[in-house]
Amino acid sequence: MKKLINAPESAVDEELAGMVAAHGDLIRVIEPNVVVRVDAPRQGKVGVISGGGSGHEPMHGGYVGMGMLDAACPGAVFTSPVPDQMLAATTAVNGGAGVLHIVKNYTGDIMNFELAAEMARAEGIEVSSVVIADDVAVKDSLYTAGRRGVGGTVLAEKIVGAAAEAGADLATVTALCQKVQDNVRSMGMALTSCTVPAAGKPTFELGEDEMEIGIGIHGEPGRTRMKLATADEITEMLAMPILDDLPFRQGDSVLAFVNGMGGTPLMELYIVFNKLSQILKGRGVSIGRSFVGNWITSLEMAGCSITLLRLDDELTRFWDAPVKTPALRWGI
Amino acid sequence: MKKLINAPESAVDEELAGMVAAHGDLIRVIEPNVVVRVDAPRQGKVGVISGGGSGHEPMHGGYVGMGMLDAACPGAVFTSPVPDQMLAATTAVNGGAGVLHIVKNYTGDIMNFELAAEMARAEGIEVSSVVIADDVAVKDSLYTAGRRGVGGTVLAEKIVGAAAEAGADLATVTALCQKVQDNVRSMGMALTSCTVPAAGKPTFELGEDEMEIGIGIHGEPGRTRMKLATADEITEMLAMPILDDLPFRQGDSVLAFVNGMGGTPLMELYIVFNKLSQILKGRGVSIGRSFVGNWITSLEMAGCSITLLRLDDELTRFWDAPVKTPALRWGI
Amino acid sequence: MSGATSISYDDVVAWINTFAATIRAQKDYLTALDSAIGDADHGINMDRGMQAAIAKLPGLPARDVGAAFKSVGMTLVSTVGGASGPLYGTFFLQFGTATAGRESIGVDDVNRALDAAIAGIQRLGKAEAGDKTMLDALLPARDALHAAAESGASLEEALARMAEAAEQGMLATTPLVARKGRASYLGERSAGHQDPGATSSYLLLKAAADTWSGSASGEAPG
Amino acid sequence: MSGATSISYDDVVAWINTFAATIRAQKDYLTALDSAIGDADHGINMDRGMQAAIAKLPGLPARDVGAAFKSVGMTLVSTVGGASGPLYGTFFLQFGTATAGRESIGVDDVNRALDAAIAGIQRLGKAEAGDKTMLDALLPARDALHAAAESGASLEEALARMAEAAEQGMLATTPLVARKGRASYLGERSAGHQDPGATSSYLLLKAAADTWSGSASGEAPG
Ligand SMILES: Nc1ncnc2c1ncn2[C@@H]1O[C@H](COP(=O)(O)OP(=O)(O)O)[C@@H](O)[C@H]1O
Ligand SMILES: Nc1ncnc2c1ncn2[C@@H]1O[C@H](COP(=O)(O)OP(=O)(O)O)[C@@H](O)[C@H]1O
Ligand SMILES: [Mg+2]
Ligand SMILES: [Mg+2]
Ligand SMILES: [Mg+2]
Ligand SMILES: [Mg+2]
Repeated sequence: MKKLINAPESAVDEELAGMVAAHGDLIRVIEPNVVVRVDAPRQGKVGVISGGGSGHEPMHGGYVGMGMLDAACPGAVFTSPVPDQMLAATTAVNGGAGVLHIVKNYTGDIMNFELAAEMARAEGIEVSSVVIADDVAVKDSLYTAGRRGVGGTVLAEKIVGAAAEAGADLATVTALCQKVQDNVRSMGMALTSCTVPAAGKPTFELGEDEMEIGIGIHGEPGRTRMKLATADEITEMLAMPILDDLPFRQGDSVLAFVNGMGGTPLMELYIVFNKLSQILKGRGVSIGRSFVGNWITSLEMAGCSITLLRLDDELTRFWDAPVKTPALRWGI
Repeated sequence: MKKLINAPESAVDEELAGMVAAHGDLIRVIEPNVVVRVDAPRQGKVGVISGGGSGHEPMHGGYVGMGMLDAACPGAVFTSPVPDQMLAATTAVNGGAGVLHIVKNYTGDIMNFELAAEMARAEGIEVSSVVIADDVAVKDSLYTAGRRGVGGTVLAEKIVGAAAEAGADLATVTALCQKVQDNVRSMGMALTSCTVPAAGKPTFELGEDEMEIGIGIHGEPGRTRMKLATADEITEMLAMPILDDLPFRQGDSVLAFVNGMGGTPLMELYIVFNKLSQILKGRGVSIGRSFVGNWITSLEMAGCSITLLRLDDELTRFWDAPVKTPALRWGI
Repeated sequence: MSGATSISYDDVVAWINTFAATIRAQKDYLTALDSAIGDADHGINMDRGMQAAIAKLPGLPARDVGAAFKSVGMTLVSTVGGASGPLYGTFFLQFGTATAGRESIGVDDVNRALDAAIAGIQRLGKAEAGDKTMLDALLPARDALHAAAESGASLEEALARMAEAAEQGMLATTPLVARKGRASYLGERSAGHQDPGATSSYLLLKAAADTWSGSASGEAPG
Repeated sequence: MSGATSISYDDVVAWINTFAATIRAQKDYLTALDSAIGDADHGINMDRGMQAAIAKLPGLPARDVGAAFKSVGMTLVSTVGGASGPLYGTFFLQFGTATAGRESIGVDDVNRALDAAIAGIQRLGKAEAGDKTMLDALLPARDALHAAAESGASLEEALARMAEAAEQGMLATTPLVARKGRASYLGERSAGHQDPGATSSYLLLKAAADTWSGSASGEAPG
């Protein structure tokens, strides 16, 4: 294992210390490992928090700041945080208008956030939760833990954060988050595995001519392993199930998000975007907004995911609204 | 070789097509492979262009736009672009106030930009050039091609682009670029090699317990190969030669830039930043501005570089000025 | 503990300590199992939690079995995260509720506590037998313990049968296609791998059987 | 071409074509050499340029040796990039200037053209003998050609000695520590590897010797 770390046990703590050293104007870190917006709580503003395992950076800590998250709870690498973190986050950002939990649909995340929400309610804080479950690679939700929350989470955090910043109340913010969830679909693939620092070796092994289609963001293997294909073929394999699922229709305008899993050069993401734009054109779907980069990652995994969000004026307006976080910043 | 490409020959072209599909509001691409700001040329504004091999994305194409570059010339992967590109770029962005070429100090880049500058002058365009050579890993410039241009280039492009946007004339913009060069130092290291698409195999091989110290950004091996060390030790190895070289002194304020080589998770960059901030504190150097991310890369190489720029009010102001490019955006 | 019918506070502490030591020893193995069908962290998660849990035991004020279990449960919830944190946390919290205020417990208490613990896990995780989870070790173990208790087996014998059933249940997860947890994303590909959580659950019950056999009431082994 | 003293337009075209074919055949080898002390693109760069260069030759209007060389030089400058683009571009542009308007050339012309080409490379790249660059093949080759011409050797013999000297020069780059180009960053570590540019320069001159021996004036070989 080759990593720029000192020890697996201290990696997340040192990462957070580094984030504060770099972005102390935007964030602070409180016990037990919660990244909080520097000016939280803001009276009368709905708090928006999220969290999940570490290793997906810049998600979530990189999205804490004006116009996006009020706090993020980073767990151990690929491990859902614990309820104490979500409770501390909820308490820290509660400005009296309630707190929204944006939860990715994983067994661990769901259970830990549920426990935290119960505790927060017991303390008199109004809490609502929206579960993001946008990964179309997971089928038959009857026989699975249900669709995973992947790329759509980043979009939800941005859009919902903007609404909360604009003063929307908890019910409105919650409904907006659900609207994002209802209109977003994703799918991902891997060219290589990643290595969890504490595990010390790659989570799975892939042959030099193999790839995994339908992976999540935790280095878990996908549904199918197949021979390596071209970027165009891979883009088709990811885009088609997404387009058919909602389904996206002729005339729709979408936010097209091509995401790198951490170890994929931007060059390759733009090659995928190029093909994706052709596929969308062929379907009569227009690209209203674009988003390309390593925004929700699996450590150093090579691979990509595609996320499409069906836009309307409201979603577009909140996507465009100013944001100022360590990772995402515009308009201010 | 595992890459999200269709063919090595078409990778750069398809990348550029993807960039236009994603960021058509900011950039366009003209023949022969030049990324141009969508509203260039702007009458009376000094044009700022740069260029170099592809594979360092988001540099340079991702930095074309308001407040940064007017055009960028992407060469083949790790290969300096050709004079025709720089000439086309120079012509496309010339608004009558002259054009600055920001050149990284590599034999190829220097010669190709020189040829292009001669051709542009022959066409009556005023051209000045500044060579960025900030890599302290290259010693004894008498016996080498001189220091490489690395991380300092990104900072120069941002700062100089802001000055040009603000209406500074060619002499001022050129002097400012030289000022950045005079006050910036960098050094990098690699945990893994990268693979040039057309070559198909890693440029060098590193053992599971080895690293290269003093690498450039072209997958070229470094000066020393040594046993893998901790993030703290590596940060010391990179920071000390930088600090001693200028030298940076007690009381200095710096822009601290921790850069990933493309395949390094943000988590690790923040761990490096954490240690760097401690080292700077120990030297009495304060961090005026921070910059962390994969901003000048070597394809999917794992590793990092540290760049320190000594700040004054002028440099800080231009660093903070609004910028709107595919990769870097704030203030607008 | 041939003939012993009661489990003391020290026995309980010994169980927890033995389980923590087992997890430490099997950390890489559990993580490797989780690599195959999950995200390669189960051993790491459980080890982090159990180390934190045993660190707190010496500081507990009273020799209250229920309080010890509750401390373990709360510590697991607060330090493990992932799916196993709330689930194992619940296991011990329910064990604690079922044994609150007791200085020692007998086989009937273990029976009731295990019932409550499993019910808690099912309330939270909504999994059933055959879903390829820790329940596939816990459910048959509970049934075996019930049956042994009804048939009048000794505590030692009952615990041995419980552990044996847990082991069988764990092994039987291998051919299953997962329907809950992270492994379910793999669909058919999850078959052919033993479930990590069922494995740690077997280790948990095996640690109980091992610790409580041969230890006379009030005597912690090793 | 025993006895032949002149090189025709077709001979020149044949040289360019042979060189392009050699580069294609040696592309991976040249790139591998560049992996060791550079950035793994020399073969790729040269092949891209030479393929573009030969594609233009059939379309040239007149049978002007100088124009053919200039076309190659301009194409290399416009398509290769990196260090080798301007350097090889200059080589051929200077060759073209030295032979402008000629329908055929002799050994003296080659001598003068080579002088000019090398001077151009040195003006641009500022390297000297022993810096571990293409010049370490070109400089001894030029000297050998001069000496052969002065000693009255036949064209065939002179070219053979030139290629032989280029090969020796190329081989002699291996122990050198690079002082110019990308390899210089490696310091002492650049020793022990043959220079890619010196290798392609040897191949260039070897292609001339091979093409122009055995070809009678006006007859393209192969
Ligand atoms: N819904 C559930 N009910 C019971 N046990 C479950 C459930 N989901 C997962 N598990 C158990 O949790 C184990 C995985 O634990 P762990 O790897 O620590 O958590 P995570 O999956 O969050 O990484 C699985 O092997 C399985 O036995
Ligand atoms: N200053 C120079 N003068 C002459 N030849 C040089 C000089 N610098 C580099 N070279 C030659 O160029 C070769 C490398 O070419 P190439 O790999 O195509 O370019 P780059 O180094 O830009 O990737 C070297 O092997 C060397 O022979
Ligand atoms: Mg996990
Ligand atoms: Mg090159
Ligand atoms: Mg797991
Ligand atoms: Mg090269």
